[in-house]
Amino acid sequence: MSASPATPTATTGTLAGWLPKLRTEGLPLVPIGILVVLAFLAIFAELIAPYNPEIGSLSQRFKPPAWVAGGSTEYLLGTDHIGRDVLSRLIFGARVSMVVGFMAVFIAGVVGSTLGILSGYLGGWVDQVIMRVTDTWLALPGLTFAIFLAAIVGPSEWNIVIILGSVYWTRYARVIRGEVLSLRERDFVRLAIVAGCSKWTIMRRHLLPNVANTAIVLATLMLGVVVVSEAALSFLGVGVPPPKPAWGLMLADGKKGLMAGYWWLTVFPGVCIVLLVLAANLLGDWLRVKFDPQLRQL
Amino acid sequence: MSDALLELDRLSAHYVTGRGTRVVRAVDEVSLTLQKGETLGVVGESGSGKTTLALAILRLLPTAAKIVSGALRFDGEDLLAKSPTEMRKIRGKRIAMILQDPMASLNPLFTVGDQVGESLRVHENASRRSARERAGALLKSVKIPAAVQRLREYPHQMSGGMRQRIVGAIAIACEPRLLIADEPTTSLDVTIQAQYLKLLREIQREHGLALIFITHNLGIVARMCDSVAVMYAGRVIESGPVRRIFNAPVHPYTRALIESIPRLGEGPERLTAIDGQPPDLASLPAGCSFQARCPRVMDHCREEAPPAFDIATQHLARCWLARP
Amino acid sequence: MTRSLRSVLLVGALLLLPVLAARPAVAAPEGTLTWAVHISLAPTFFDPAETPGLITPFMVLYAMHDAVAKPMPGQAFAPSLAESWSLSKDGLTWEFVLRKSVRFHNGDVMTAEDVKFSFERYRGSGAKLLKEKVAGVDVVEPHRVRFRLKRPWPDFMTFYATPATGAAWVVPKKYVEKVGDEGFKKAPVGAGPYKFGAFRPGVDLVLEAHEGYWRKSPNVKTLVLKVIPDEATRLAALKRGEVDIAYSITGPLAEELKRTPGLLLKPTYMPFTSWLVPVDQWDPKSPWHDRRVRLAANLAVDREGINQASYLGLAKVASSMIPSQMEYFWQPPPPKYDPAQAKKLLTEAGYPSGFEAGELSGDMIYGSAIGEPAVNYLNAVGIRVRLRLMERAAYYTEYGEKKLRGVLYTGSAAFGNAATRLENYVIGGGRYVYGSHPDMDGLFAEQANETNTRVRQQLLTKIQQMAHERLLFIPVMETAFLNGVGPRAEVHGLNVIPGFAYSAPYEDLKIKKK
Amino acid sequence: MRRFVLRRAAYAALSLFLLSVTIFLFVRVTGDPTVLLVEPGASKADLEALRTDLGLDRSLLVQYGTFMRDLARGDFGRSFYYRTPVLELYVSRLPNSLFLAAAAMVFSLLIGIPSGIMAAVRVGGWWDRVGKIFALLGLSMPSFWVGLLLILFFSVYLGWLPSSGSGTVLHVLMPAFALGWYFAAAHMRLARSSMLEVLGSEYVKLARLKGLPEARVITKHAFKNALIPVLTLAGINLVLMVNVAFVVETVFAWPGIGRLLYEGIAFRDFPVVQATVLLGGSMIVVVNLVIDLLYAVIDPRIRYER
Repeated sequence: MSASPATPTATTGTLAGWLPKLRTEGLPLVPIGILVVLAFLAIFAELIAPYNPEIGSLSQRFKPPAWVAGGSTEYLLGTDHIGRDVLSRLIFGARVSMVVGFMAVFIAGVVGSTLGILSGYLGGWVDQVIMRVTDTWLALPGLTFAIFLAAIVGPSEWNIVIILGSVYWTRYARVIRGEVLSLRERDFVRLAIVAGCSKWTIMRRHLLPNVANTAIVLATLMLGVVVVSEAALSFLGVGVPPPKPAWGLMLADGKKGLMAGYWWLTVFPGVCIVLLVLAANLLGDWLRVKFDPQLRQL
Repeated sequence: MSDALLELDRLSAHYVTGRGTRVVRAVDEVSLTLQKGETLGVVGESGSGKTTLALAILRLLPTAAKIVSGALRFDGEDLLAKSPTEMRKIRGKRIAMILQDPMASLNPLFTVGDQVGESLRVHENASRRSARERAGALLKSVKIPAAVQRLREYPHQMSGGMRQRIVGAIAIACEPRLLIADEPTTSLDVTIQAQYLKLLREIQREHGLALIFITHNLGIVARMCDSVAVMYAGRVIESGPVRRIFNAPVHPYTRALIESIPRLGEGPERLTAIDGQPPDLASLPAGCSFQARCPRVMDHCREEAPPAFDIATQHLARCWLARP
Repeated sequence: MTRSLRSVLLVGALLLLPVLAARPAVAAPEGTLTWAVHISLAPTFFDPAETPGLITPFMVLYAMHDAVAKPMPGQAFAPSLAESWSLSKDGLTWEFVLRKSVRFHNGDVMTAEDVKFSFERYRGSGAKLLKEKVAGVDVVEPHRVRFRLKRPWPDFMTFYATPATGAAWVVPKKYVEKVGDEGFKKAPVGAGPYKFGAFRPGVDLVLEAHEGYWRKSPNVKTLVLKVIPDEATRLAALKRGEVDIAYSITGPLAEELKRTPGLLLKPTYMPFTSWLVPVDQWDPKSPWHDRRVRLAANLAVDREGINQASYLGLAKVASSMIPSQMEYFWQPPPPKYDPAQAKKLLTEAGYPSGFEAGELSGDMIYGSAIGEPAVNYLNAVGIRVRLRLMERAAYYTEYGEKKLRGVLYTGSAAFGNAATRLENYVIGGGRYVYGSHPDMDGLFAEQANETNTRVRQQLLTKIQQMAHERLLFIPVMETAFLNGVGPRAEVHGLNVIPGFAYSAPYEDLKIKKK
Repeated sequence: MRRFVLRRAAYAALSLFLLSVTIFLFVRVTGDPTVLLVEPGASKADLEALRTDLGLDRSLLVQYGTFMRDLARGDFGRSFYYRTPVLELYVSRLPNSLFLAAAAMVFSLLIGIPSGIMAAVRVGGWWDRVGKIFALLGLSMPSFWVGLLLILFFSVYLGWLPSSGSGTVLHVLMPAFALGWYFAAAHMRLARSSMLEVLGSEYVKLARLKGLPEARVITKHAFKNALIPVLTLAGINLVLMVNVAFVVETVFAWPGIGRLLYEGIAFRDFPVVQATVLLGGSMIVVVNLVIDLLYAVIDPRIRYER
């Protein structure tokens, strides 16, 4: 089996190693397409959205989508409980949800990876302190923690980012630490030590690029978890504060309408969340197989 | 050569990945012949296509790989024309193989008796009981003490040497005509290695089976084999009777290999006596694939790949130096 | 009717009882009614002594227990365990004549001792106040009890015999002393129309008819109060017929309920008002300091629109932050919706293009029903506020600590009267008071010591008028509590007792015959 | 080995101690329970009486001391809302939670294992895609939404299943599915990768070399081995399910630990929150400890699996 391409070679572990590969090996076009479209909506929301997403008129409430009896082309996807245009809210919601999702994952990733590298490489008391804190954090149910944080910092879009980021960094810390523990024993790290590189240089120049793959794959998977958690926080009433349009909030707000036949209030944001999470996960699975088919920590 | 047990005629097996953008020529135009009861050694560096060749013979290539051209005949039958079911009936029954890592070849969750008797049950419809009895006999034949009691044990309860013998027992269970052993001794220490090789030879003699011995250790080839094929970058670059190849190698690569065989008391054996790396099988250079490392490279080598030249009876070499 | 004659009749009735019971009982309770309840039932609800000043425990108390006097259909203080009562001329002694032959579920006869014991044992909301005012409780006769006040207190019955406290609800002294407080909560015994059946915390409470209830034997044999926290699920359970009455169904779900054939949408009304309070009005630099701005905000909110959208028009537009059913309530002129005038006022105040008004904070539970549309309306006239819904506990804690700025959205269903509301929200030193007007504080102090009800009414009216004129609040809604009733419940008991949110009296409930 | 076990146990105890401090402080800095146990607008006197009654008028240090002292005696205190011992509440809810989690795990594995195995056997094929997307859908849809859709379809529209509550097997189906589906993707992934790993293993190769029919290779030799890591993860997730089910529990009115905790948080019922978090945390810490130990036994390099 020595000629099998599945065998990881020395180069697959580095950033430089996979970049050209991404081009050559068949890209998952559908997930990338979805992400690009959503990003486009998020960036150009002002230009695309037909209405102000935060202001509606009570007289126009619960209008169904255009193709349903009673709907009009004025509101393509209908209106919500205070008469706001669902389409406009979805478009702006792409911005809020993606910003919340990506930023939370970014924060979790930066904090978790940093701690994971420090913990795994330095070992000793640093490892002890970081791992004990991580254990404690893990033992605290994530959403419980989120509710308390929400109560402390108060609700706002950015606070949700901070909350979700600080709930989910532990996943990174543990996985990255595990990765570093095995990297530490590899030749190139040993060589770097022998060559007299400082600890910081080794962590920055040798370990960081090598855990980047794992961190990126983890990020795509975490994005889904974070976006769904954002919705759960809204369900519990401590999510992105209304009237901001966030998909999770729309879903939680619209859940009452579901039983009342106003299906468009939850189906559209629900579909958006599903698309985003699915796309991120499919991309993540693809990347995971690309980087390391045997990677099992995720 | 009607007596030939196995014939490969310009057999090529390629890995196609990345939706057809990458073609790895793992086995390229390999021609070999193996007579009944004969032992053939296949040598080469890691990645030279030895294992792929073995799997191609069994038609057990990974899904990404395919036999793209050539002919493959076993006992006069065209293996490439066989249906998957027919092929399955050949595997284990008429052609058996011992894998690179016999230690990991046993399923940890089933008893030894179960695993040894399994081929018998599948290929010969043996009853549970007779499979068990015959498995006991097989273990005895590979010199496992207290064989009958061992049948009930799990692989993890046995020593490494014992596990290897069991893998051997599985291979010969249905009395195959051909046994392919893919570096079966790589993971063993030297004494056990010798014992195991001895056992293999005994098995071969007793059952009169042909053996393909895949290794990177020319020393073993010298001891075990009747003929040898040297592979480099997916091709057989030189093949012939062992004695001839060792005494008069033609290809510079073969020569280097032979020179690197450690003589007594000359330190550890290595097979990296030649500087440089083998080429990327997905983007082979024009001309000879060994050109970059060849000490006797010529201009012509960079232009055209050498065909197989007949040097003597059964001695072939793919090298412009051998051009008559 | 003389006493002796009555006892003869009673004995006769007792003798007849087995005979009556032996006949195919016409009125024997049968069937089961099931509720979908929106909050978790706690064992504290089984013990009137623990009544915490929320209306919810009364959902259970009305079934399991009975009070000396309690609100009943058409009567604010209906004689219940007491047949009658009187106040002495000096206004210092209330004497209650108790109903005889009332038995607790365990067979003990209810006596004056039990009433005294229950009062003294009471430790729920308002306990401190009651005990400050009441000098002592005397058992005059087995069925006659006297409450002696330290000073005349016209509000005595308001606190004693309404859901403001649970002090009038009577528990069996002997039994409680025997089993202790803990034992009582596990196996409560009362004098109400229903006996404790089974309780699974977080799941349900089962109550069985107490046929010997003094007022009448209940019609329905078993009551089941099921806890279903999510309102969409409550509606689903009602639609499927798993429950007969579902509490608290709001917004679009209420619309769906109204549309569903066979289901009835039934509002109830508690003393629950909601209002906006621009707490920045006390900051001279804030635009809210200007009365015209507050007036503009008051004109900007279309309360009727909110009512239609969130309460299907079943709530009442509030003109004051004090509920209209409360004692000493003064009715201000009804609020108007006039966005044009609001914009004009803003221009006059120097904000022709509106202003940044900061945050409008609210409790997330009520926030989306009223807060969200309110923010929508304020923004429409140029008062640019951002909604900030907070988790309930955090919100009230920060509100109490006066950490919140901008505009607050709040509401209260606390029992009491106009004075108690003003004390908490208007008068200096109140829990939720950011600033106050000394003249109003003065009037309030005056009324607190006033025994003459009329004078007190005048003083409190004055304070309410001043609050209205100075626009301390932007009252929004006297909220309705919307509930669903399924086809099996013929008599559902909703909105029968004024100001009570739940089904009651339970003994009157009836299942529809097929 | 013994020293290793002791050391890990000491770490676990340290984690729990940190957790107790964290949760103790968290509940206290984020809200005052007394404002929730009475109507907003209740009188000051009542609020103060309540504070005294609940012991909240004492200093934090004293409160913590009492908490730890009681804890040492196995007393988790009394719920502010229910006024009954928290441990009693917890124990009465635990069977429900375990039942829900077990049922959810059955669903999760029923979805995750076949789709993962099929995905591994037919990489890139139709089954791979459909199975993967079905499992991922569970991860992509917030469970409250899934729950409501289920109620709408199976209870209101079809009328087959009770909308909420507990008691019968019928009651558990929908919440278990909603909860289990969310975890299915994780099990699918692990089943897929572990099956792929097993399929690439020498013993599966040997099984093929023996000429066994492919079906036998997969069902006998690969499946069982691939299952081991999946079941390990399932064990861990079972504990997680007990502790994260509260959204599903709320939607389906399922009387489990999750709802107890959530209502505890909403009411700032300090003893309830402290007890549920600490007991749940202990479960997680113990599971992590067991995993660490298992890994130390299996793999001397000690790698981490979730």
